Amino acid sequence: MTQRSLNYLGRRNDGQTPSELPATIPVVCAEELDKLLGRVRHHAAGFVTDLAHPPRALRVRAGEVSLEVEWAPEQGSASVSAEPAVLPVAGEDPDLHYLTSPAVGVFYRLPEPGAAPFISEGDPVVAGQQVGIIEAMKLMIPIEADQAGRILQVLKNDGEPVEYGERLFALAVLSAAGRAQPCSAKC
Amino acid sequence: MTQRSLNYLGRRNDGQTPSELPATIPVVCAEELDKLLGRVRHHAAGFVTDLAHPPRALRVRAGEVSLEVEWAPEQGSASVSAEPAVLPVAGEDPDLHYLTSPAVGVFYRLPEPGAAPFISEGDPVVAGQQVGIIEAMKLMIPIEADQAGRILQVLKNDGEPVEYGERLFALAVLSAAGRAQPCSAKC
Amino acid sequence: MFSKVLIANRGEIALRVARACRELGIQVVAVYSTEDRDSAVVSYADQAIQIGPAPAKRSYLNIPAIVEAALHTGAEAIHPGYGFLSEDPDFAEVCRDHGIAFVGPPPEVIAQLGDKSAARRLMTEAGLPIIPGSLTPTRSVEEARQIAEDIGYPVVIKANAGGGGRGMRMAHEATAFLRAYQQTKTDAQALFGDSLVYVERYLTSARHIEIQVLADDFGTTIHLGERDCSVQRRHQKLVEESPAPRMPPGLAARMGQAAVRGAQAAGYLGAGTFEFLLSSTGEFFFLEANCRIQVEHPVTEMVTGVDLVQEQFRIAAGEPITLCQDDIGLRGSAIECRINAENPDRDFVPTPGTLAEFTAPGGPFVRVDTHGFPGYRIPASYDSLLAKLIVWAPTREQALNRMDRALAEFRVRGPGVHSTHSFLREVIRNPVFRSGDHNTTIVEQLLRLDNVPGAA
Amino acid sequence: MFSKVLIANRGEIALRVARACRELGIQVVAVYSTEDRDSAVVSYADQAIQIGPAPAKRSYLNIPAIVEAALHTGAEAIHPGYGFLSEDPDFAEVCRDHGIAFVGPPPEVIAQLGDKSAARRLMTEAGLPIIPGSLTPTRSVEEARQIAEDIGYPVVIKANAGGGGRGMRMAHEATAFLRAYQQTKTDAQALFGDSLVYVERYLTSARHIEIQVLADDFGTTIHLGERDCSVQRRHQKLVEESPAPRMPPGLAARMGQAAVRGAQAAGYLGAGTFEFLLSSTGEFFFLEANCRIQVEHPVTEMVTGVDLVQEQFRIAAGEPITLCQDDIGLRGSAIECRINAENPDRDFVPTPGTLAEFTAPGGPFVRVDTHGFPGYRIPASYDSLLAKLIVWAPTREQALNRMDRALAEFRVRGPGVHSTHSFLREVIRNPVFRSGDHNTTIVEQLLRLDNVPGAA
Repeated sequence: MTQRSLNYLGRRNDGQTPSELPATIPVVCAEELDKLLGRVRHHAAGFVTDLAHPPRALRVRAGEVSLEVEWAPEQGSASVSAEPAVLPVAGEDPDLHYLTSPAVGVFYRLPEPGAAPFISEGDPVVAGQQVGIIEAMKLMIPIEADQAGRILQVLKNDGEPVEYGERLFALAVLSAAGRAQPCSAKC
Repeated sequence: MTQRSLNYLGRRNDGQTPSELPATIPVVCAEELDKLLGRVRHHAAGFVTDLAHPPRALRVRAGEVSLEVEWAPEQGSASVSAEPAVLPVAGEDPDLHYLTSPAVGVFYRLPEPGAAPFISEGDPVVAGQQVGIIEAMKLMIPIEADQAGRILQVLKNDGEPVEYGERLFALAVLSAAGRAQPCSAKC
Repeated sequence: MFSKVLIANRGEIALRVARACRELGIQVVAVYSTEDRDSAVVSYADQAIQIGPAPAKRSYLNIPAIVEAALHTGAEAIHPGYGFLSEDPDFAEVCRDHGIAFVGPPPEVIAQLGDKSAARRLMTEAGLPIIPGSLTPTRSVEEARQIAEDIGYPVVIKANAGGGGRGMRMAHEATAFLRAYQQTKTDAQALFGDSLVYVERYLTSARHIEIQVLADDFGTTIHLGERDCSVQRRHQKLVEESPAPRMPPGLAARMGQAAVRGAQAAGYLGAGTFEFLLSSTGEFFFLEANCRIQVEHPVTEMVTGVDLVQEQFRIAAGEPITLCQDDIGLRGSAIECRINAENPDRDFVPTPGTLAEFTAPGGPFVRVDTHGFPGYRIPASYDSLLAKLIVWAPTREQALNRMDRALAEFRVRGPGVHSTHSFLREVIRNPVFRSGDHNTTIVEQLLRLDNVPGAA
Repeated sequence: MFSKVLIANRGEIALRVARACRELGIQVVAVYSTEDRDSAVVSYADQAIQIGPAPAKRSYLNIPAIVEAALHTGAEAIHPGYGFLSEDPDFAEVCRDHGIAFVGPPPEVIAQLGDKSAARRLMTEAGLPIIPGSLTPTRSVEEARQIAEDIGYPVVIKANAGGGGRGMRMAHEATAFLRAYQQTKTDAQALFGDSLVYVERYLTSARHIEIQVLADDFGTTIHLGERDCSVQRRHQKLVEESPAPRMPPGLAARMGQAAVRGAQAAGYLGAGTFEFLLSSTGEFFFLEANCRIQVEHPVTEMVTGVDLVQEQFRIAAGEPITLCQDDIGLRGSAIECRINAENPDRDFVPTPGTLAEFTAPGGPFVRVDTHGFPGYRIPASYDSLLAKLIVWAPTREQALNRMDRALAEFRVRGPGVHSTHSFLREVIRNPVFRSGDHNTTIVEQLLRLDNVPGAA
C-alpha cells in the first residue's frame, strides 16, 4: 500500500578525527566498520518490520557507525490501472525521451499503405520531423519529433489503436554534449 | 493517506568532544556492539508493543549504542472514549502503579457511612490490604492493594460510579531497593 | 418514547440499534469490553461504559455490570441485540426488577419458548404443525431410541435449551443413534449447562423458512412475511432472502397466520421470529421461536419498508403498533449476505486481524450494515460477522444480479484477514440457488463440488 | 441488450452507470482524463481509455476522442451521464453516424428542447402552461423591455441555449433591466457561444418541481412522479426529495400528465425531466425539459423501485418499457443531499485535495452514490460533487430524521478539503424546511440568518 522513497540521510556526524580520540580507543578498520554497518543495517530493517506502525524516521548508532533514515509522507493508495504514459519515469536515463500520442486514434508508421515507414529504429531525427500519423475520426494528425535525437524503439505497430498520451517512440535525445547514445544498460 | 509533517527530532546529543570522555572507556568491538544493538532493538520493539498508545518518538541509548525512531502524527482513526486505565502510561515512573476497578459499580472509600476511610493519601499499604469497596448490584467487592507501597492519590470520590478498569488509586510501589517515593518531578 | 437507551451488545447490531436510536431522538449508551474500546459503536454513542475484559462472560454476558451501567447512566431501556443476553430470561427479569425496560418479550415468554420441548407442546396446542418427535425431553436413551424407531430415521437429537442451529446432531440410522444421542447430551451440557435433549424426525431436502412477527401490548399481533434462510453451513445461515422463492400460492400467508397464532398463544411481545421447516412436498413444521431481533431482519425491512428495531422500541415503550396486517405487503425481493472474517479455503476458520483496507459496496438499492472501517482490528474473542450486505430489486433475478455486482465491489484486506465475500459470490452465481430450487444442503453440495479435482 | 457500453463521463455518475451495466451483464469501457487516472470508475471498468488531458474541452468534451475510444473498444452504446456531452445534439448525431447507440433522445429532440424558446413554443402548443414571457429570442433590447413591461416586474432574462440555472439574471424593476439584459447576453455568449436571450416573468416564492418521464420506441410514455428541488443555492440544487411535500390533492398527477403530453409532443425517447415552477397559489408553469439523467434521479428510484439507468439502457437497446403508468406508485419518502467538496464558510468555494479520511454513512435505508474513497484526490478541474446521500423512509418526517442521522455519520477529511455535509444538516433541521413550507429562497434565507451576529 505504502509507496516509500527511501532517502538515506548521509548526515553521519562523524567529524571526529582519530587524533582527537583518546589513545585507548582503537582505530576501527574499514573491514570492521563494514561488518558493523551490515549489522546495523540488519537490525534497523528488522526493527522497522517489527513495528506495527511504520515510522517516519529512524536513527541507529552503534559506535562509529550510524544510520539515519526518513520516509516521505505517505500519499494516497491509488490503484493505478492506466499506463502513466506522458512523462519519463523517475530514474530513467535523462536522455531518454518518449514521443506520445496527442489523441485517441490509430497509429500509422507509414505515410500510405505500401510506402516506407516515416522512420525506423536507429534512425536520427531532427526537431519537427514527422515520424508517424495518428488518425482520429478521419483526421490525420502528424506526429513530429519535438527534439533532435535518434529513434531507439518504435513502441506501437502500424495500425494499432492508441490512447491519449500513450508512448509511440523512444527517442535518445541529442544532448548539448552531442551524444545520442542508446539508453545505458543500467537504466 | 496520512498527512505527515516531518519534524526533525532534537539534535542528537553529540556535543561531546573526545577529550571529555573518561580515559577508562572500554574498548568496544564490532561484535560486542552488534550484540548490544540486538538487545537495544529487542527492548525498543518490546516496549513499543507494551504501550497502550503508539508513541510519536522513542530514543533508546545503551552505552555506545543508540536508537531513535519517530512516527508521523496519527490522524483521525480511533477516537478512544475510554480511560485506558489498566497499564501505566509511557513516560511515567515505573514505580507508579494504579489500582483499578474490577467491575462496573459505585466506589466507596469508607467501610460504612460516617466511618474513617480505608486509606488516605500518603498512607503506606501492604499487599492484600483493603483500600476501598466497589458496590455492584448490591454486591460489595473489596478493593485490595496488590503490592506494597504508599497511596499517592485517591482518584475517585466516595460514592462515584466507575467503569470496569477505571483507576481508583495511584500507588508508589515499594521496590526491591526499598524506595517508595512519589513520582519524581521530571516524569 | 425513551430518552436514553443502553445497547447491551457489540459489532454491527450495536451500531444498527444505535442508528435506530438516533432516528428516534434517543440518547445512546454503549457498553464495551476492553477488546472493543475502539469500536464503531463506542465512537457513535453519546456515552460509553467499559464493562469488563475481553471474555464475553465477564463483559457482554455480565448481567451485574450491564445493569449497573444502565442505572448509573440513567438508561430507561436496554436493547440486547441478538446473541449474548438477548434470550436470557434471567437478564430480562433483572431488568424488570430494576425498573429498566427490556426490549424484548417478558422473561416468562422467553423462558417458555427457550425450552424447546415446552415450545413444541405450546405450538401443538395452538394448532401449529410440528415435526414428529418427542414433546418432552427424553428421560432415557431407551425412551429416545423408541421414539426414533416410532418416527423413523433419519432423526435429529436436539438440546432442549439449544436453538439457532447449536447443540444438535443427526442419526441417519439406528446404529448411529446411541453415539449421536450421548454426544448431543455432552454438547448440551457444555453449551447450555443443561443436558436435556429431545428427538425429532429429520427432514431431508427441506427449506428453512421463518416468519417475522410483531406484537404489542394492545393485543395486536401481525406478521411481516417470510424469510428463506436455507443457505446454511453447519446450521449457520449465510444468505437470507424475502420473499422465499418458489412458494406455492397462499403458503406464505398460511405460515404467517400460523406464526401469529403461535405468538398469540405464547403471549408474545415485541419482534420475534417463528422458524419453520418446509418439506419438499410443501408441508411446513414449526421448528422454534426466537425471542430476539434476527441477524437477517434487514431483508424483511427492505421488502416491507418497516424499521423493525424502531418498532421494537415503540412496543417496549408501551406504544401501539402503527401498522395493521393489511398494511404489510412484500414489495420486490431482498437478499442478505453475511460477510464473515473467515477463510473459506481453510474450513472457514475465523481470521481476526487489522483491516488495512475496508471498502463496502454502494450505489442503487444497496445497504450495508457493518461495524468495520479501515484500521479496525477484528478481535478474536467474538463471532466473525464483519458486515451484512443487503440488496433490493423488483425481482429476485435482478436482486441476485445486484448482489453479484455488490459482492464484487467489496474490498477487505489486512494481514492474515480473510473474508467470505468471494465464496458468497459463488453461492449467488450457483444455478441451483438462482433457480430457487435449493434446500438447506446447498452449501454442503457447493463445497463438495469445490473440492472435486477439476471442478470449476 | 448491449454487450459493451462506453461511459462518457466521470465522478459519481460514471460509477452509477457502470454499476447498472454490471447488473445488466454489460461490459464497461471507462474513458478518463489524465487527471482522473486513479478514479473509482477506472478501476471498476473492464476497460479504460485515457482520452485527453485535464481540461474537459480536451477530454470529456472531446467528441473525436470519445467516439474513437468507442470504436476501438467495440462499444455498442455510449452513456453520456449528465453535464459534459449529455445534451449536445452534435455528439448524439456523431454517435448515430458511427452506428453507436447514444443513450438519450435523438439529436433533433435534444436540439429542439435545448433551444429554450423553441421548447416554450412547443409546450404551449402541447397545452402546457408556461410562464408569461417571450416565445422567441428577443431581437432587440427595446423589444425585450417592452415584453418586460407587458408581463410586469420582476422578470428574468435567460440564455436561449442555457438551462440548469446557468445564464440567467433577474431584473426587479425597469431601471435594472438594461444592465441585466446586457450582462445575460455577455454571459450567454461566454457560456454557450450563443448570445440569444429571452424574457420571462419572475415568480417570487415559487417551488421547483420536476417530473421524471420515460419514453420508449413503441409509443409508451409514462411519468414516475415528481421531485421537489426547491432547496437551491444560486440556482444549484442542494437537496431534492420525492414526493414533493404539501402538494394539493391531484396536482402531482396533473403535472405528471402534462409532462407526458409534453414528452409525446417532443417525440421524446429515454429518460427525461420536465421542470416546472409551482407558484405559491398552486399554479404550475413549464420551465424547461432536460434530455439527460438528472443528478437527483435516485430519489425517484427509491420511491418507485425503478432503476432509471437500467431503463435508459433498455430503451436505448430498442426494448419496450416493462412498466405501465398504473405500475408506478410512490411509496414512502426519499431525500437526497448533495455533498460537495466546498467550504460553506467561504462562500462555498470548491476545496480540491486529497481525502485522508472518507467514511460514508450506512445502515437501514441509506444509499450513497460516490466516487470518493480514502486517498482519493479531488481534482480542481471539475465540479465539486463528491457524494450523493439518499435516504428512504415511510414518511417525510422519518426520512428527515434518517437524513439527519446519516449526515452526522459522514466523515470527510483531508488537507484543505471541506465538505458541505454539516451545512446540509442545518438545512435538514431547519423548521421551515421540515414543515415543507419552503420555496427556492430557503438557502438564501438560511445563509442570511447564519451571518446575522448573535444568530444561532
